[in-house]
Amino acid sequence: MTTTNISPSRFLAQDNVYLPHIAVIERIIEETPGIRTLHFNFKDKKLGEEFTFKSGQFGEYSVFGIGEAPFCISSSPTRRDHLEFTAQRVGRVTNALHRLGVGAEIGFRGPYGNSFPLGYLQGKNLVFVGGGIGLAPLRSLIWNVIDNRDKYKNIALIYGARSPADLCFKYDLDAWGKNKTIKSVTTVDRGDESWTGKVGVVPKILEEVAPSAKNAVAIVCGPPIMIRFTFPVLTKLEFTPEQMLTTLEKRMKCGIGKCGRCNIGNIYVCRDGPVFTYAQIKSFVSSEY
Amino acid sequence: MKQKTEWEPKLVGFLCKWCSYAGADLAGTSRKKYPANIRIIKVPCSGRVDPLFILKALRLGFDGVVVSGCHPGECHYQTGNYRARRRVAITKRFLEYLGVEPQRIQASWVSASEAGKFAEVVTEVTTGLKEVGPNQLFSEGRQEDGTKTTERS
Amino acid sequence: MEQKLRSEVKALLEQGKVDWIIGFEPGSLKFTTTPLITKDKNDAERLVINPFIVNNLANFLTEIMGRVGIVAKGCDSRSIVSLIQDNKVAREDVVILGVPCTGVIDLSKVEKLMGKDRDELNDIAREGDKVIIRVSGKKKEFPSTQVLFNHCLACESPTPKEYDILLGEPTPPILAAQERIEKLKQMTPEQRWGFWEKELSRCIRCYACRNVCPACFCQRCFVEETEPQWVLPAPRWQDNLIFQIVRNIHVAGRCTDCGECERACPVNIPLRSLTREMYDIVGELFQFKAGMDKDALPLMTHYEEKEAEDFFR
Amino acid sequence: MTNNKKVNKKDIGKLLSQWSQEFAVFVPSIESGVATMARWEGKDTSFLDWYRNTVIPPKANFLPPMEEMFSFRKDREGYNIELPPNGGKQLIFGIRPCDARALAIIDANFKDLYQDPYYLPRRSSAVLIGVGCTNPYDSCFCTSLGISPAESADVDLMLTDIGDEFLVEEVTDKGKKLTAKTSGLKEATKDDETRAKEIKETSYNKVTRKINAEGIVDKLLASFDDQDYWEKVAAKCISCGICTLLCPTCYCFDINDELVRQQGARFRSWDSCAFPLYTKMPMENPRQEKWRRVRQKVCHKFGFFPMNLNIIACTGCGRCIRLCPVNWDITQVLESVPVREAKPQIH
Repeated sequence: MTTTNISPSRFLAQDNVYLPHIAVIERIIEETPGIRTLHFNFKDKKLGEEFTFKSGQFGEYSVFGIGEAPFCISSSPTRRDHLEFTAQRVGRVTNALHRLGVGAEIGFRGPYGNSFPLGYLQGKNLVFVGGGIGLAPLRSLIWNVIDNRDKYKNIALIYGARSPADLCFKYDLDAWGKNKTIKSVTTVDRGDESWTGKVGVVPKILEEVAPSAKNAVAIVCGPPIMIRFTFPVLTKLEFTPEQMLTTLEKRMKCGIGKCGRCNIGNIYVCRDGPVFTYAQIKSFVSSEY
Repeated sequence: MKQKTEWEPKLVGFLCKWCSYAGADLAGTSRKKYPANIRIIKVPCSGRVDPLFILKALRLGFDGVVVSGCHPGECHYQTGNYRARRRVAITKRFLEYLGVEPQRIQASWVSASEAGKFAEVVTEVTTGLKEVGPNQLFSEGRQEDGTKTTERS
Repeated sequence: MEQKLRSEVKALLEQGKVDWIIGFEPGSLKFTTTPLITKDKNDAERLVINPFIVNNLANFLTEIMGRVGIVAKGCDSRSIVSLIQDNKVAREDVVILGVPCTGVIDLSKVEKLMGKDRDELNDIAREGDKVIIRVSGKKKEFPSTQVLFNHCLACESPTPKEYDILLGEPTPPILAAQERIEKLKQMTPEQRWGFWEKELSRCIRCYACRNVCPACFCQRCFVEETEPQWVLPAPRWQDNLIFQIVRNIHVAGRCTDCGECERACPVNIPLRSLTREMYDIVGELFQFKAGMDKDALPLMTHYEEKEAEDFFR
Repeated sequence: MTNNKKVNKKDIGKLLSQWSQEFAVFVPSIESGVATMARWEGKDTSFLDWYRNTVIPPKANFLPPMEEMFSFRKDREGYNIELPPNGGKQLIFGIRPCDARALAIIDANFKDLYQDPYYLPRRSSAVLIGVGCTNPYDSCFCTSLGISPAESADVDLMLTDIGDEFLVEEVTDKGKKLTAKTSGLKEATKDDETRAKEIKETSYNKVTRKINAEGIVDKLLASFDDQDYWEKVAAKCISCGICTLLCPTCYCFDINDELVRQQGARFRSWDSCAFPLYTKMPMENPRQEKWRRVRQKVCHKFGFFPMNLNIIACTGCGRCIRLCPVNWDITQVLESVPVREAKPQIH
């Protein structure tokens, strides 16, 4: 199994790979006080129709005059009336993104990187493990899977955030909760008066839910600390390193393996990732991860 | 220099909210006349003014910078203005050494009741800046003889 | 001096009086030394003192945990004192091995005088106030003032004022004139600004000047701030110049004029013409000399009621 | 008769003048005390006497310290993006074999998977004229990396100092085309070639600093997790960017925007893995500690880069040793890598 099915992004209307396409913000959803999802479409309609991407891929988004930052495309390629990405307010570019309103123009380059290996996932039981904003890349895949439901076996989702207010994509969680073909568990580290769901950190709840490793793949995405505690739990549940997938986050500028900063071992996360198996991650250079 | 008559200097003022800012406010409400060339940034204390602010203002093309705080002994935080004084002193001297005209940086003590003094300071600085001309320190296009031709908008 | 240093260092490590030693060992190129940072008492034998001990080792103090024995020339000891003033280093955590300094040889001056690169010379030796250079069988003599670093010529305290062990007899200062700064001061303001514009346009923003500087110890430098972004983190002369100006203002009262910034600069920017002027301004306005008195309050946290007010309105 | 040409040293100026008609000609120059490849002013060829190598590597001609990627302007219709004008064709005269190889190494990065639209056109339109290095520095170790100081396959024409003349070898078709339209070249004799061969050998032997590049990839990977070793190696490093920014093979860059009154530009500029900010993310930084950054620098050049592109990203030019403020010496570091059983190589 390999996830590094990389080939250059073909969505390059210009010869210059660094030139962004102009995109227009169409809708903004405030997920939590510091996280928002932006819906956008390309300004050039024809370009928008030509655009293709896969779940797990990312783009470089520009706020002109402020800079560029990478975010995964958080919508599913099966739902293409617009594209979505989700940004947490943590730095210069994301602060600027949080100041934008509907109608604002941003730049987009991409899609970049590899993607979730759909071929490998088909016919398997899928266990999604997400934390906080880490649901964004999973969500693209989850909708993708739901829209091709018959190709996959059982689906489980264990998603958590620090508090009920920090849960992202509540509208999706609602929809998946009602979907009889998915087992969806939502948890928070600390609840409040109105919270009736589970309380506990994601790895702990994962251990409780204890999905079977048989013919299964776990797809994990969340803050680094959650990922580090989740892999041992999965191992305990007898998932092999090849059965665990995650997306890595590194600082990126160019998005195409040139500028150097997302290098770990002999891979560039932007170009060869961001989706890796735990087996791959362990093999890079362990102390770098 | 024919532009001189048309050109109005732009300056930025970092004013302590406990004194000079109120002084500027009073100058406005009491209709004291002073040139409309100053953009005011309220700071919690003149001690908040990092010399970096002064450089950034000059980099953005402002022609002059005013730093104004409470009179010695009257700082709301006891010592902020004394510290500001040391900072502005070395900044001004150092920038002069580098070739920045001294008129571009002015420090003053203006209390909340000194609307008149605030107006005077702004007037004086504006007059001084009109003498030295626009700030072209950071603009491109230096001639062989060291003078600059490009005008900053 | 070297023998005394080695035995003192060995003793310090053996007796557990220090955890670390920072000193100089021979470098990998001709006429160079390199910092030696070690815990191993056997490394004492590698320590050297010669006219090429260029680095200001005080720079390493802030990143080493534990008690440190440090080899310090006059300028280095002032930087250490300055760090003590700023509470960056505790006096009791450092054992200062003071080197009475007669000046350090500036190889770029030697190269200019000889018209040859350093690796083409056979020998450079200091003999009293002369420097003797041997190349292809020939011997040339220069007064040491022609080949020492400019900052050594201006050094006020070549012998450390603050030390625990002094490794030799005190040496007198040389105190030669600051020609470069005088020349700059004779220019018009416009010419001066033009001078710095030209010089800083070569800057590649390697930050060696900042990183060799013991006085530059901020956790995060203002040039690296992104909210707001004060300067563009790219080598454009305007931003380079603001970086240098503000860096100098930020280290005012801590800069001891050790000249490391200028020495480290790979593109030959005369940075000491900035640091020295700031040093002089601070001296003139506040009668303050960095790193001279460990009990003095840091310049910028302190004030006198009446001072430096002539330009205030 | 031979295939090679030669030119009298006195006539180099004439050649450069001819080439200036078609190219922007760059030669080694000293600007404010710093040796760099600068525009030839049209007279002086004295650099032939003093020049050993430049401080600023010739990569700066193709990957400048800072360049505008594009500018943008906002009007009522929205943002408009504009590319900067293309630069002219460059001719670099006097490039050393180490630096020419370094460009080939950077090419590999900028060609890999995606084509870099700024660097590559500059490279493909440029002509490189190498001049053999007959007086290498004591910091040079090019011969350990398969480079000979006076021979190069990475230039278009290669010149060798044979006394009053240079032997001119046509290395590429581009070089051949250039000599074909250049007047003032003479046919070289067998004697000239013999002389050049001797010079090349002597020059080769003048490089005394050595590293053992054999098996270095495995050696580094095996010691990758040896924190004690890397901490020791990194102890005196001050995390400045000299060794990387002025490395002829380092290509890492940063991208930044600037906006003033609705108009702005995106710039790219040299960046360095020595800087903590290089990898800093809002919440964490994988290479906050100095030893991790030093390890990255060494392992990227001598491990990861060759794993991907089959060539060590170092040409032994010695700049990093010569210019380092603390004399951090890569050759000593590579010598001291502990010998361990290699971990299985992974891809």
